[in-house]
Amino acid sequence: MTATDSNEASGEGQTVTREELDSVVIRFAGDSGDGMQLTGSQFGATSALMGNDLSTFPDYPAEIRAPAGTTYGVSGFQVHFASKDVRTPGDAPDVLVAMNPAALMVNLPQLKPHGVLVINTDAFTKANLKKAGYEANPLEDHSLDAYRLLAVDITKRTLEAVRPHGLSSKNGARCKNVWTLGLLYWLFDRDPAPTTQWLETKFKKKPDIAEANKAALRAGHIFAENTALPNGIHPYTVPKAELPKGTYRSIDGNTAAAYGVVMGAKLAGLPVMYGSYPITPASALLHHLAKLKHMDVTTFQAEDEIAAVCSAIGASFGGALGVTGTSGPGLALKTEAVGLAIGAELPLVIVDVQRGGPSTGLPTKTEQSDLLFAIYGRNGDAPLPVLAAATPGDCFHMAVEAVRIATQFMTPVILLTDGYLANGAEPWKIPDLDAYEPFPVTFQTETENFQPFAHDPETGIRRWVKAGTPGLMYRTGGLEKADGPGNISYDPDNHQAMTTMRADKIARVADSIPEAVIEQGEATGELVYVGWGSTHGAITQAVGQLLGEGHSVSHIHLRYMNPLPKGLERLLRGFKQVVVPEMNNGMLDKVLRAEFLIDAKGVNKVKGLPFQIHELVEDAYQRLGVNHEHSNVIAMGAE
Amino acid sequence: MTATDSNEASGEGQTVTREELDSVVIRFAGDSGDGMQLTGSQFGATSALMGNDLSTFPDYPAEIRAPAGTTYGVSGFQVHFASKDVRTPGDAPDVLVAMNPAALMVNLPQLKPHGVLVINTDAFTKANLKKAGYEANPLEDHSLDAYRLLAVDITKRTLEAVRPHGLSSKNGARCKNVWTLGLLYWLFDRDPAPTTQWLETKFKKKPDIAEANKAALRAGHIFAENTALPNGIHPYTVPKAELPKGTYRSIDGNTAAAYGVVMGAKLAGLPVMYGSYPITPASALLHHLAKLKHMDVTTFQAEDEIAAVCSAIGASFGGALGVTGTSGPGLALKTEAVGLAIGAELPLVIVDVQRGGPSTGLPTKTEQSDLLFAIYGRNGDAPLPVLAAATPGDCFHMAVEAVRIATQFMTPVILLTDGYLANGAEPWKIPDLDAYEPFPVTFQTETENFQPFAHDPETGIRRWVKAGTPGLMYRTGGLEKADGPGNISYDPDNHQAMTTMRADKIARVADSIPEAVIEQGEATGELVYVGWGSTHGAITQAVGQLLGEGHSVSHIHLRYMNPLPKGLERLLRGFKQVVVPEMNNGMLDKVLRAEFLIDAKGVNKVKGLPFQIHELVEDAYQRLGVNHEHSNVIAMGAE
Amino acid sequence: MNATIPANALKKKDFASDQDVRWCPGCGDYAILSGVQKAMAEVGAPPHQVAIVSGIGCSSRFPYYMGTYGFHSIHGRAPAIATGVKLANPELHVWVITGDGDGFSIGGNHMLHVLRRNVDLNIILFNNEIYGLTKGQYSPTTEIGHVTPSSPYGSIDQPVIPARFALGAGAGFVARGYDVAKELSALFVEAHAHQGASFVEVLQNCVVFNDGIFEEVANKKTGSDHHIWVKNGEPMIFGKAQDKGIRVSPKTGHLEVVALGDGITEDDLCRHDETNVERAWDLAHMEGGLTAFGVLYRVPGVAYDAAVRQQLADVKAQKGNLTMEELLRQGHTWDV
Amino acid sequence: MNATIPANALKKKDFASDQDVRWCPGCGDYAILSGVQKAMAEVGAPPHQVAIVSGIGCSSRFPYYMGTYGFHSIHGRAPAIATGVKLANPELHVWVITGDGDGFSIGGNHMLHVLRRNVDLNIILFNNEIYGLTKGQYSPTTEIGHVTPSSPYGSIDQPVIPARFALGAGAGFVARGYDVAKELSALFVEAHAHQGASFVEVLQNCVVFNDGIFEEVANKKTGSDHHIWVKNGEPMIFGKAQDKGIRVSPKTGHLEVVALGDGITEDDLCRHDETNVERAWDLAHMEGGLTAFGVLYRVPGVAYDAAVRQQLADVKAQKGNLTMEELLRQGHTWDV
Ligand SMILES: Cc1ncc(C[n+]2csc(CCOP(=O)(O)OP(=O)(O)O)c2C)c(N)n1
Ligand SMILES: Cc1ncc(C[n+]2csc(CCOP(=O)(O)OP(=O)(O)O)c2C)c(N)n1
Ligand code: SF4
Ligand code: SF4
Ligand SMILES: [Mg+2]
Ligand SMILES: [Mg+2]
Repeated sequence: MTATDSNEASGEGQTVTREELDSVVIRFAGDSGDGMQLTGSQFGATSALMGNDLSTFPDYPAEIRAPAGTTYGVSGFQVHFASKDVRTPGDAPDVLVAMNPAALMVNLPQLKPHGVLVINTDAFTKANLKKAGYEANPLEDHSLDAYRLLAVDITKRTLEAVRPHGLSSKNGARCKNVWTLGLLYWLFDRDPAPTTQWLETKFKKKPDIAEANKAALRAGHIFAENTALPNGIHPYTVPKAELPKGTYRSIDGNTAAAYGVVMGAKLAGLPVMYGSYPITPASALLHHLAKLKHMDVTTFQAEDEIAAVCSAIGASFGGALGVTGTSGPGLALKTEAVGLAIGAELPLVIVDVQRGGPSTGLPTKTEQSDLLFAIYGRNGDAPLPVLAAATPGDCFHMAVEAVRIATQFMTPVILLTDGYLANGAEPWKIPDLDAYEPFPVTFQTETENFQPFAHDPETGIRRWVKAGTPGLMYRTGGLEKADGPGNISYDPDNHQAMTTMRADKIARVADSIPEAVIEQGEATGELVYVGWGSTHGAITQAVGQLLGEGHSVSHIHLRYMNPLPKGLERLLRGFKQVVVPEMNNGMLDKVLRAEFLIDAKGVNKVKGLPFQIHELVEDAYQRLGVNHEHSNVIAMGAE
Repeated sequence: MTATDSNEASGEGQTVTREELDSVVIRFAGDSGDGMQLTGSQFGATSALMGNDLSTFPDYPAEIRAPAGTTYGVSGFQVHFASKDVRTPGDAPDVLVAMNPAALMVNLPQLKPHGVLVINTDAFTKANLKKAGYEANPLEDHSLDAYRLLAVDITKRTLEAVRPHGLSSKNGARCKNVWTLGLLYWLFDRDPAPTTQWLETKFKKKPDIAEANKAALRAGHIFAENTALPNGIHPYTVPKAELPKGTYRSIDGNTAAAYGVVMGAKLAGLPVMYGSYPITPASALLHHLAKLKHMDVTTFQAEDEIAAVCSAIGASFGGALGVTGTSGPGLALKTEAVGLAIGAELPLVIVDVQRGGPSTGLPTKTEQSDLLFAIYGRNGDAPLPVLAAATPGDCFHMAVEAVRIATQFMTPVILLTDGYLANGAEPWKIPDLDAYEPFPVTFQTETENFQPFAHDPETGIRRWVKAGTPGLMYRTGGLEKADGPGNISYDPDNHQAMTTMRADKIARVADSIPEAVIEQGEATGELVYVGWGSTHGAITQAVGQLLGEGHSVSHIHLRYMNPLPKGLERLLRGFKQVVVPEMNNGMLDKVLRAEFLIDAKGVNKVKGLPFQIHELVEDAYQRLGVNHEHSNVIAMGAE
Repeated sequence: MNATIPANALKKKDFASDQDVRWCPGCGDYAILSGVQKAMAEVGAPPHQVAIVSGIGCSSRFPYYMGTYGFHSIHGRAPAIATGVKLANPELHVWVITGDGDGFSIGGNHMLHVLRRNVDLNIILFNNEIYGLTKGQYSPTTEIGHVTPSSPYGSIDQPVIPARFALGAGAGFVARGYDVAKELSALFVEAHAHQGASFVEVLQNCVVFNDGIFEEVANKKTGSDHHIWVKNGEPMIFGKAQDKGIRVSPKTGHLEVVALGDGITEDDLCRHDETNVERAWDLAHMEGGLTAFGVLYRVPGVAYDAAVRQQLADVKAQKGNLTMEELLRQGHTWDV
Repeated sequence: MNATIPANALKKKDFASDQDVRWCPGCGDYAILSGVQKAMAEVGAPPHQVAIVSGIGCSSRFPYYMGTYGFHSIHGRAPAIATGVKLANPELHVWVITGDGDGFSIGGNHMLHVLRRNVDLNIILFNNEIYGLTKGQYSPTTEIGHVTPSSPYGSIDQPVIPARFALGAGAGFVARGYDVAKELSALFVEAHAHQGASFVEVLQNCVVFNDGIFEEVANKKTGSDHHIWVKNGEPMIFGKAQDKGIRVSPKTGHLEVVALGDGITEDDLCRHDETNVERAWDLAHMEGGLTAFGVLYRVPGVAYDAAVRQQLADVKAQKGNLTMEELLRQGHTWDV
């Protein structure tokens, strides 16, 4: 948290002096059953409503509810809120809320020096300490002395607060996350009203639970207000950020991608048929779309990913927009069918929400390791466009783009997002929808001289025929087709021509996408970071910092991975060093090297976690030969 | 056919003057039902027995028996036999046997100028001519005048010959391919005895058919002997080739790969469990292995490719050598499970017999378009070794290598072959099996301090544990595993370490394979062709010719595609131009460019057909700036 | 929806494409093709309202020969693709053509799921008990002991019985015919009429790789003694001389073949009840070399696609249309 | 092969691994785990001769908790992997653990094929009628109308009935139990004893996403009125007061629930015959809220893996061993 100024703020009826901070990172951590995801997202939503810029990062185990008290069962949620531009959930938390010893064990190493530590003492039992791997109770052995400790028996306080509402003590204790939220709301000057409302809606059918939670929220708030805070902890406030004018909402990547698909379909004038099979972290795409039956969206929960993609291909054959979404292992199963869509020249949108691999890997962790698979992962010469969203909100726009390219170029398109984008939320300025140029699909209806696989000589694109159209009955499939009539053809020259046509068509997508640009920094210089996907935030903040320090660093961010945008080579050649930060073991660097024969290097992090800003800053220091000790301005003082 | 000398040869009792040729290319072409595959392979087998070097190329439609008389139903088989080194089935045939108008229509364009044309006149009916797309009968309109035509009513002659054996005229007419074979045997001085024997074995249970065929063979032979041959056609002979001493057999790539797997398993001391699902052109791997139940080979015809690869993985878990074979669409289905084998660090051999793509593509045609899919085609960072066989016989050796690497490095390995290698046959010197160094697997049995995922600190390889071993019970799977104990681990640093370990392990395979070498030409120079897989023959012959003409051209052939062999970069840097001929739209060139930042260029042919020698020679002329007209020595004179 | 046009306006040939049929001469597929074309002409669905989806196999080349919409897709996936076609365009009559390999080997899962979901598809399984297109390996319906290139010492896999599988999967319409049966096109007409998934197994002769395996059952001379065509409500009589029948065994409660006469009369025979799933189970696999043809099982039900459309309509009716603007502004928003 | 070691030498805890069990507190999976461990101790298979293969799902985490060999593989593919394990190492007792999603959604095809081939695997389907691990979407066994994240307006897919599917697939052993049943481990012992594929469906409570759906059937108080445990050869009586039973309806020939008394005695009831597939069909899905537990169906048969081994032995016996050298020199060779 970065202190700026002190000001006066008024708590409930009482005047409080609040220290003004321009940025705070809080991590909520507890058992899977402790409701940390809810707590964190409520804190985020409230902060967004209060005008902060923010970024959030949920980090939870693959088990639904791992056994209580274990380190692998710890569920975390980090919120970074600020009065300035925020692009990442923050490197190290300023505040750690640890609901039990395991949460402390796992998360303390990341807490900033002298950071604020909120602890539920009730959970620090012998058994829990042992489960977490503590030999001694850290609350007693002074090992936490370096932090600003706020140790409260949260369970007890919560039970006191909810007692009037007649909950069992088991149910009552469940409200302790909300009590804690109340405490932090007071501490950081958040308005509890939106959460109160949210509780009322959520527990509409269980009014006693709603009331108990509301009481807990109030009680936590009041507790903070009335308690002498330990040394070094003051009430804080984080003023509004200066954001572009507009109406905002909070959005995560899966919601944005789902809505983007619907938006794209509207622009194309098509109904959506979304065929999918649940898989973490992509399932929410299905959940969101399943709710939109009144928006010409049909969802089909298929028996597996193969059936999912096949149903989408069938839908495209039938004249709807076929869409499917999945994550790595599911993409693996779809590869054969994607080849069919390429051969049949049918539109298809595939959203791949990447997660840690190989194989089942780290299902709930983020990674960018499907890039080469997306580009090259099909038998035969089977090119297709690959796009990548950079931020949660960008998923909306890139999904629209995926629909545009799929329908305009009669091709499957893979849109890459990842677990971090999918689950991370940010305040999102609702875009001006009228600014989107429609790209209506005009189906073939002309029966005269009809040839289902006649290709526009300029573009190599065939016209879409909706099965069911009178007079245009045609047959298609996965065998090579005669250019024009589309009948099966084993003719050698035809196969060569069709292969070239398919490759050229995808290459020409580059004509319809924005040229490459420098997002930050000068057009030429010492070092350029070329990012793609969710590394956007970390690179932006790191390059921002480096530029502020006067270094020659620039930032290019790719949203179109295949074909690459025009002008990229020229831009890259403007720099002595081309460096590609990726959450994989080196992929985009390979593509750039092969394409441009430029000695692109990778900065690779394969930990299931997004880059931290300091990691990139330090990488840059090293590449720029900057003395590290000297320049280390990144550890933002807590006081 | 290249004439060398004339000599005297004795036909049945009669002395014939035969022109000596050092190389002849014959293409047999007819309806799918005309038995052209049998005819061609008999001709090849006989020539091999007679000491020629040879190469064959079957080319048939995907339909089992396409309607008679259609051009798309034409089945072809090309034999190239010679008294010198032969590496390809030959560019243009010297002799075309056309059993019907469709066969003529499809194949005539490839026949050499002034080539020999053997035609079955009986099939040149109005209906057949029309089906083939002829407006006039080419036998009558002088359009064949440029060729040396031998037009015979083969059907009639055959029926006469088989009449004594009481076959229906339908069955009798079926012998016309064998009659034709007899004719060609006389013409090219082949010994009919091996075919006679073969007929006897094949039709052991139908002696009347055997006798009829033998009669037809004899009749064709006698006909040729006794007929005044048309102008320009003489009896020929092709002397023995000078081949290295040894025992030879004919082998195609699928047989060689199947036997290589068994050989590898013997060297490893393991039983084979081959799980597969039939797919063209890989099915014969299953057929061959299914016959070897007395060689510790279990075959499992699975319900699909997913079950096939999974059964092989299960077998490896159980301590057998799990092997699976398939072609492109099947490889697509296996990708998810291959990732599992990588994560579980289990040996697995995957043979991919490539065919024309994308999707179902051209199932019976050859292509090399799965290379990038093999290297990159899995979700997550999932590296594995990829090998490629260069010739049919080489499939044996490379399959042994695949087994060696899989078992020694505890990894899945993909061995790439293709339809051309799989079906093409060549005389093969049976290797000295004792020269193969055994690489026996030693399973883990030590229970003390047992850690199933303990990795050798030097090599990063874990020990193979055979499920069923007392005291070593362990659990594995697709989730990320803790380095050492192998329990599920979501730890960020562990994931990074394991990802790096997996990548390094595969990179280290390069230490155990031969260094890159120049196969032909100087170590430095103007132009190097870098080939892989079945382009070996065409590149070898083309470079041989170019070297003969004094050009600065060399040839490197890769059998290890990932990791690349050591020393390759140094070799490549010795040439001004690095050119990669591939039967795909450009793949290995991408790999070389990314790896070495060398401006490798592609010569790409995507026609479902192997390269012809002259195509590469002409490519070289262009790149070398040689005057094309002047140097065109490739059209081998028919006379 | 069954958009039809006046009877007799459409002829069989209106359902033929301009492509040469590329099956082996004598292949049973020709007769099935003819049966489907005849049935389509009879039900009067205009060709542009028909879509035929197939997988891979000899049988799966079928769509090329139909003058309708056709999708020759990938191996085993036709039911899934067909589901998408039907969901996108409910006006279409969607047929699935598949083989014993395509539909029951690689495609078994999709078969299970379209049947249990009851998607309104007409599914024809060409059962030749062999993989034709890949040249004769045994299939999941091949009898034990069969020698093929992949089972040189005889296959040891117990075959699946397609009609029983379909019943186990919860199918609402299960029928069986054979390639050259004159009754075949009538069976397709019934399949077409059924709302929901209709499963029709057709025994089909592969002249090249499995010639004659159904000879006894399908042969003009001997067939009638080895098969029975069941008709709803009618007694189960068969035999060239109509001298045999099927009754419920008083001992076991199951169907058994009996000879008429000797005290057993038509009244003792079982009357076919299409809605009786246990009888269908018995009929699906009779002992003693008898094969039952006809509609073995049929119960009405709600087609999946109809339920999908209903739900779309209900939500729309209940909530009205939602615009994109409204969607994005749902929930908490705030102005800056 | 059933290598056993002296009874009682092995204890339940010998089959536990050192890993913490990571299911939600109260999950039915705990009871099933305990049942399997108990059964294994009872049959006395040493832990190193047991391999447990699973797919993906909450249920599929099972192998981690067993002190045996374990393979937590990929979604839906456990039967195929298990087939390979068994073929490679026939000494192993191979168990397949799967869920209603893993085994019947994505994995339905492999399930079909191991059942029809009759591979000697013991398959336990954890049926909680939901996708647990992915947080509560409806599964192929979920009842129509269920509201889940992926069916916010109620699911419209007709569910599959696992036991009927298994029968349709040709399974030779079909049983059913529920998570907290005391009889459960005995059922696993039976499954273990059966040669060939044994299919055991276990109704399992998911406390988080589908709590209480089997409450009526599995509850200690009410259960006995809503379920029946069938035993071979014994009359089908049930009810807390043993006052209800199942008989063959004289009208329809099918099983029906009747109250004892009022002229109906035990003698009128159906005696369970494990080998009667039609009865098993009826029992698999009884009308009127009754659920049948126990071994519904069991017939002896040749296990696929046994047949494979037999064929390997036969060919070896007949042809002798073939060396590599001999193999390469088979057929035409010539010397240069
Ligand atoms: C993914 C994939 N695997 C395998 C094949 C090869 N293949 C094509 S058709 C076929 C079996 C066909 O059998 P069936 O469905 O019975 O059709 P039939 O030819 O007998 O009519 C197989 C294995 C393929 N095309 N794609
Ligand atoms: C290829 C693939 N697709 C999807 C998933 C996501 N996934 C994991 S478990 C599961 C369903 C589990 O349901 P079930 O088998 O019933 O197990 P339960 O959790 O209910 O025990 C799904 C869809 C995956 N891991 N892999
Ligand atoms: S191989 Fe058999 S099934 Fe295929 S077309 Fe020929 S006869 Fe018909
Ligand atoms: S989510 Fe359900 S099935 Fe999964 S562990 Fe929890 S209670 Fe069990
Ligand atoms: Mg078949
Ligand atoms: Mg479940």
